Amino acid sequence: MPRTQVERFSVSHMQILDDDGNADPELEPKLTKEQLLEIYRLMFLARKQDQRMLKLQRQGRIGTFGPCTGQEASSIGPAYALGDSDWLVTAFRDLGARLVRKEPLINSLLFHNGFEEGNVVPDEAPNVLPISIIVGSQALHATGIAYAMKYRGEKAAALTFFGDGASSQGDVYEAMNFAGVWKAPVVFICQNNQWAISMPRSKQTRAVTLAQKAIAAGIPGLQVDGNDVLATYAATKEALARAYAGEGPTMIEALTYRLMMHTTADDPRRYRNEDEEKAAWEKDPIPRFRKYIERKGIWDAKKQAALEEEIKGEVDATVKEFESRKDFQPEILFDHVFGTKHAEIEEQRAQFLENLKLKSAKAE
Amino acid sequence: MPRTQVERFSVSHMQILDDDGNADPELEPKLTKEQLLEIYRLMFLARKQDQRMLKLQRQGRIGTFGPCTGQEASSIGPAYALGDSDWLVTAFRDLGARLVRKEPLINSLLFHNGFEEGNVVPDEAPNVLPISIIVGSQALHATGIAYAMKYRGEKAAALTFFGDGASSQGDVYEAMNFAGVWKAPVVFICQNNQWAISMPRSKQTRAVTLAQKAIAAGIPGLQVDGNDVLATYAATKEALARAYAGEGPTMIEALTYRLMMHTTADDPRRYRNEDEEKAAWEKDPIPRFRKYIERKGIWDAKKQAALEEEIKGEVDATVKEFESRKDFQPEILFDHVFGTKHAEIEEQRAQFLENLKLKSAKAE
Amino acid sequence: MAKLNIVQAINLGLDQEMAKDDSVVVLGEDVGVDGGVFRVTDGLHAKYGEERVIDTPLAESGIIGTSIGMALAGLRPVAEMQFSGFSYHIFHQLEGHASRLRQRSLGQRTVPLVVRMPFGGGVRALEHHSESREATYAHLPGVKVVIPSSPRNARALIVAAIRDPDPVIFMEPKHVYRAFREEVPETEEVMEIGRSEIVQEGSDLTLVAWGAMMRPALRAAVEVQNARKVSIEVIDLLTIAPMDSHTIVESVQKTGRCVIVQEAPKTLGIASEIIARINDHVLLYLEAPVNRVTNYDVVTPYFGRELDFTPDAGRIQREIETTLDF
Amino acid sequence: MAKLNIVQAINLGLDQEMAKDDSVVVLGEDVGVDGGVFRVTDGLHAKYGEERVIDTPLAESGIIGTSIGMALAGLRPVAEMQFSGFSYHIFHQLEGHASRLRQRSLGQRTVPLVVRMPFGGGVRALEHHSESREATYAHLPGVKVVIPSSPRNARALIVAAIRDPDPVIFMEPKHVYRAFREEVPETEEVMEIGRSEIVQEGSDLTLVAWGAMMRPALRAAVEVQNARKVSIEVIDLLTIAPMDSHTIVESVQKTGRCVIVQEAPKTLGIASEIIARINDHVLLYLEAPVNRVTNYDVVTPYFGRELDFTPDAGRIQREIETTLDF
Ligand SMILES: Cc1ncc(C[n+]2csc(CCOP(=O)(O)OP(=O)(O)O)c2C)c(N)n1
Ligand SMILES: Cc1ncc(C[n+]2csc(CCOP(=O)(O)OP(=O)(O)O)c2C)c(N)n1
Ligand SMILES: [Mg+2]
Ligand SMILES: [Mg+2]
Repeated sequence: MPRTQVERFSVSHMQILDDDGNADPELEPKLTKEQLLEIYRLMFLARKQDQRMLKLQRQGRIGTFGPCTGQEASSIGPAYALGDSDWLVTAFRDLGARLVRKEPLINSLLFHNGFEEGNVVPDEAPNVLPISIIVGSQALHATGIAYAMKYRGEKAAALTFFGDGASSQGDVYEAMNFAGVWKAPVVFICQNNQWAISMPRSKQTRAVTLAQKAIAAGIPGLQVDGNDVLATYAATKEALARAYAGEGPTMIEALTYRLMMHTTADDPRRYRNEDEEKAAWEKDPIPRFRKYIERKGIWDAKKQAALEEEIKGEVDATVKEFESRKDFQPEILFDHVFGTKHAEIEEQRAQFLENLKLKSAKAE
Repeated sequence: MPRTQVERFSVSHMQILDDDGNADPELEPKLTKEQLLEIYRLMFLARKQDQRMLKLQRQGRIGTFGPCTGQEASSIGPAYALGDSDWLVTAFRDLGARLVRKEPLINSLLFHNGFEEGNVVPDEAPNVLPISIIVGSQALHATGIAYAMKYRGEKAAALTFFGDGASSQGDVYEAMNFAGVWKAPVVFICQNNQWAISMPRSKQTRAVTLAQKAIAAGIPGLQVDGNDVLATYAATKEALARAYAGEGPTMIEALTYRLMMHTTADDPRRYRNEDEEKAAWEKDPIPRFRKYIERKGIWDAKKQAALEEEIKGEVDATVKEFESRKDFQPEILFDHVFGTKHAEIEEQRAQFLENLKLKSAKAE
Repeated sequence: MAKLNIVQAINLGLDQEMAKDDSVVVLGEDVGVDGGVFRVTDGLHAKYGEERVIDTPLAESGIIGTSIGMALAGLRPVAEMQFSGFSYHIFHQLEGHASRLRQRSLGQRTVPLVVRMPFGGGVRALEHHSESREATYAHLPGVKVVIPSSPRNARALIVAAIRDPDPVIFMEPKHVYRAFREEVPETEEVMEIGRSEIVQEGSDLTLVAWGAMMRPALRAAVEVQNARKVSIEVIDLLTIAPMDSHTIVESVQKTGRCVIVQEAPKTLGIASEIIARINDHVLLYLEAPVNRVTNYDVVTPYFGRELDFTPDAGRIQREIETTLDF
Repeated sequence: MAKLNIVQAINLGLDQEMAKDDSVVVLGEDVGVDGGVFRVTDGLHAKYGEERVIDTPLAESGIIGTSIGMALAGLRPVAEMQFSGFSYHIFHQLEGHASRLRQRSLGQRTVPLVVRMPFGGGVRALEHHSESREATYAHLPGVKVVIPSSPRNARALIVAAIRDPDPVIFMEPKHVYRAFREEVPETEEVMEIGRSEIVQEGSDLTLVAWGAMMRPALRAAVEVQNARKVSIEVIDLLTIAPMDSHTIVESVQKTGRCVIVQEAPKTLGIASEIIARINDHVLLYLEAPVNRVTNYDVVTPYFGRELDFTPDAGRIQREIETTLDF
């Protein structure tokens, strides 16, 4: 009685695909051939768009962005598990997930060229929120959305992504704690890519896993191989099933690696060594998954070549469309300060237009 | 390999004194007779001052305050474990701990009558910070202080108190996480008194214990019987030893009960039932400890009567002194906006004094 | 038609809107079973249940961050900050999200959120229970800030705030929560957000105030009018942001003199902005400097000294006279 | 004497103070090994070690909350917010503690803390990387706010901030971080906090600006002076709070006309307070309304549209002329 163990916890790690593309037969999710190829295509598309954006950025044709290369499995697997009514609440490195949810490719260019138009999604992508830059803050929105789903009795959940750095933010803790109390249908995915700009994971917290952060909120936590798209998919599916069943939130730590710079404004050579990067490239999620579909006999070099061609075409066409866009009215920002009209804002709009006229008159 | 346990954790609970005042011989801390009696005296003093303050408040002679009755063991045990160089960083319900650290009794009256003078401590109480009202925010200060101690190589630690409600605040999580990373010498004491105003502990978090919040920060966490002053003392001593030895922070959840209203502005009958309160009174920490010292043969009814007399005298004298204080210059607030002189503040001081003069002229 | 105080009037508005629209939910610390520490949400938990009147964990950023999510998903959350002094934890959620999501998405996402918070002094409470920081919120584009001053306008404004498509900070002058009663009609009354009100017409001086300062301001106006042959136009600001410059500017154009009463510290308070707008539009009509009667730029005093710092009717009266005599 | 840009000048100031006083510690996200995302702390980690140049976990409230603790315990922390847009998480720690501990303890406890943060637009970065919200901090009694505009005053002000006994928000105009170089003496230079500087004397109009707006303001002044026979007095505000009304008021008393340039949105910006102080002290000397050239009250635009909104030399010039012609 004087000193007794009152609670016990553990953190598990899940992996389905091994490095050679062999899947654990017991855990392998039931995905059709079409689904597997769709996932592969999305991963490939995200990678190629990332590479193109890096070029565009270097040429000054778009602004700073945070490449997602290396995190295709940790981003796309979970998003692919979502149902149509579920919500996606992302940070800034989730091109993959956003493409899964049918956000147009061009949005990534518009957004990173400094236009709010890049946040507007079409009807096919109804429950995709704009990119959230304030690290960790969006996790709370997911909890609130999930509460609303539950309140209305909808069979829907919210999925939110955040990074290893974000796991240090009070907001993320509060989001998990509120979700726990409310049994809100949320899936929290921490993409632990080992770095928060220059901060290695080990300096972010003394916790050995990030999955154990779930214990503080009294909710289930799990670690998965984040470069294994079958694992990220399956773990999310399981978490969603719990969510739909009214069993509340789950946190998943997806172990992955940020293969590129933090953003194009960053130079990783200042703080990490190339050996580490090289080793991480060995675990690139795309070849691993490719081996799997090749083993399954549904993929080969010819199909690969065709896909590369096709995606190049898609990316090219998107860039072209992007560069032809000229419809950015500056004054529309006055339309979206409020949902109601106010004299002060309208007077300022008039002054703004007047100033713009005088400015361009002078420029001519 | 596909699904493996990677980490295991547990939460222990410690109790030394049983309900009848018998101590577990293995865990019983080595305290001298004088120390035991000093602890008892402090617990008793805190209780009596609390009761007197309640009367004063009801008579309109002081403002709102949060009674500490019931939490004497969870507050005094830890504070009693501190060394002279350690820092005390409290919330608003820690009269007991503050008295241990030699804050004058009158401060509680000055503070709760709306005068900053109640925060000024004498030289005998060097490392006691003013009461912190913003729930949870002070935990970060403790981590920062502890960092400073470590940075300067001093053998000193910071001890901070917060409540079960506070455990939901991002600040508390961040404080523990930073302390973990820094191996800062802090002892975090969560006084889980089961209520945060009207919110029962069970609605604050789905976590079964609050001690498990430590796991998220990767630091040791322990639950103790917070009505057992030997346990709170011993657990804190142990944590301090770790802190001094450079082994970093510890979190302790002290299970206790808020026997009175949240503050004098609160009416607990709106949200909790009297049976629960009655049951909690059965576990009052003061009689439990009294049984212990009686069993030890160092206390008896006569000594008790003498102590009651003495403490009544001390409290009476303090109230008298408090009510004779008239030295509250309003304009001194202008002295403490900044540590440097600024024209704008000085001009406002002059206006203030002018206005005060005109106001009192009119009042006469 | 019942005579209600401000607490009861807000409670009535909340109740009626909840009855009408089940997307309205109330959340915060102690708002449920306890009915709120000031009892503003009293009875709602019993009536609408714990799913709609949510006692949250103790974390303000959590309350507002999740409210933003609820609003994005179609609910109309009315969140309570127990005291405005504990609302600063939410600043990044307001600045970074609530105020921006409409523009960020060019109108596709909206955050119809009400954040209620009692503010201001006068209740002899602990530290952090007496500031007046409406200016902090009013400086944020995309956020509306309203402050009622009476039971009737409190009810009409809370209804407007709940129906408003944007985040509204609804600041409740707790000093007058129960100071007086007023007839509040049972039937719907909605007050337009973005409008000030001329509560007394006059031609010699414009007196602007809001919230709890309305009462000393009106008292001072009466005193001055009793003492001299002048008439004072009194404006209740009601909406702090976006501000209704028009009403003030027009009044000052007529009177040529203006006194503004502000409970908040002097520097960068609402009064500064009002002066700037008078300067912008009607400088040449001024017959005296605009006079601001404010708190001082000191850290908010504990309640023992608080009243020495807060503008009172006597000081306002003196400043009105100084301005008239200028 | 070396020619330095603002980044290098602040770095020099930090370095020299650290060398002198080992109670000075630097902390923040990426300030150590990486030297800060703008390289302001470059080299300090290598020189002073990880105990004094601390790469913190990613949590702003954590950074400032722990810094307050360090300051209470006798250190002199210089904390970095990576961008001012992420500084709102700290508002409750600033409002509730840093600004108050001195008064709370009647001088027994002090918080000699510097919070550095790059602010303002012009770097084509993502959302939250371009606001100018100095007014939000300047409204807090007990907090000092300074904004340098050149390498030399940046160095002299960072040194003053570190030595100051109070919390100082040190806002760095990142648009001009590397825009130009200036000779910065090796030897100690300290600039008094609480003083503005007349950078150009003149008699026809007072032009007030601060931070990155100094450059377009000065350009506009030159243009106007070239075009007409007028002389413009230009004031660099430097300390935002507590504000040096005196210098401005005296100048306006002389010139009778004033234009204020502000990168922040219009409502409740620093310009409003300056106007209020001119009103308080020298209203009768004004020959034209004080003219504020500011951003608009819209949510800070993404960078694609940012420049259309920010005051530029052309607009400032036009407003100077309007004011002269009034
Ligand atoms: C609240 C906040 N603080 C600081 C930043 C600047 N910042 C942007 S990303 C980043 C690191 C994020 O690390 P992590 O959460 O691991 O995500 P990753 O970049 O690795 O995807 C920082 C510090 C920010 N965007 N928000
Ligand atoms: C940040 C903040 N939010 C709200 C409050 C109002 N408040 C004061 S005490 C309290 C409950 C605290 O509960 P707990 O942490 O369990 O401490 P206890 O009162 O039980 O000692 C609340 C909500 C506050 N002081 N600070
Ligand atoms: Mg990361
Ligand atoms: Mg409690």
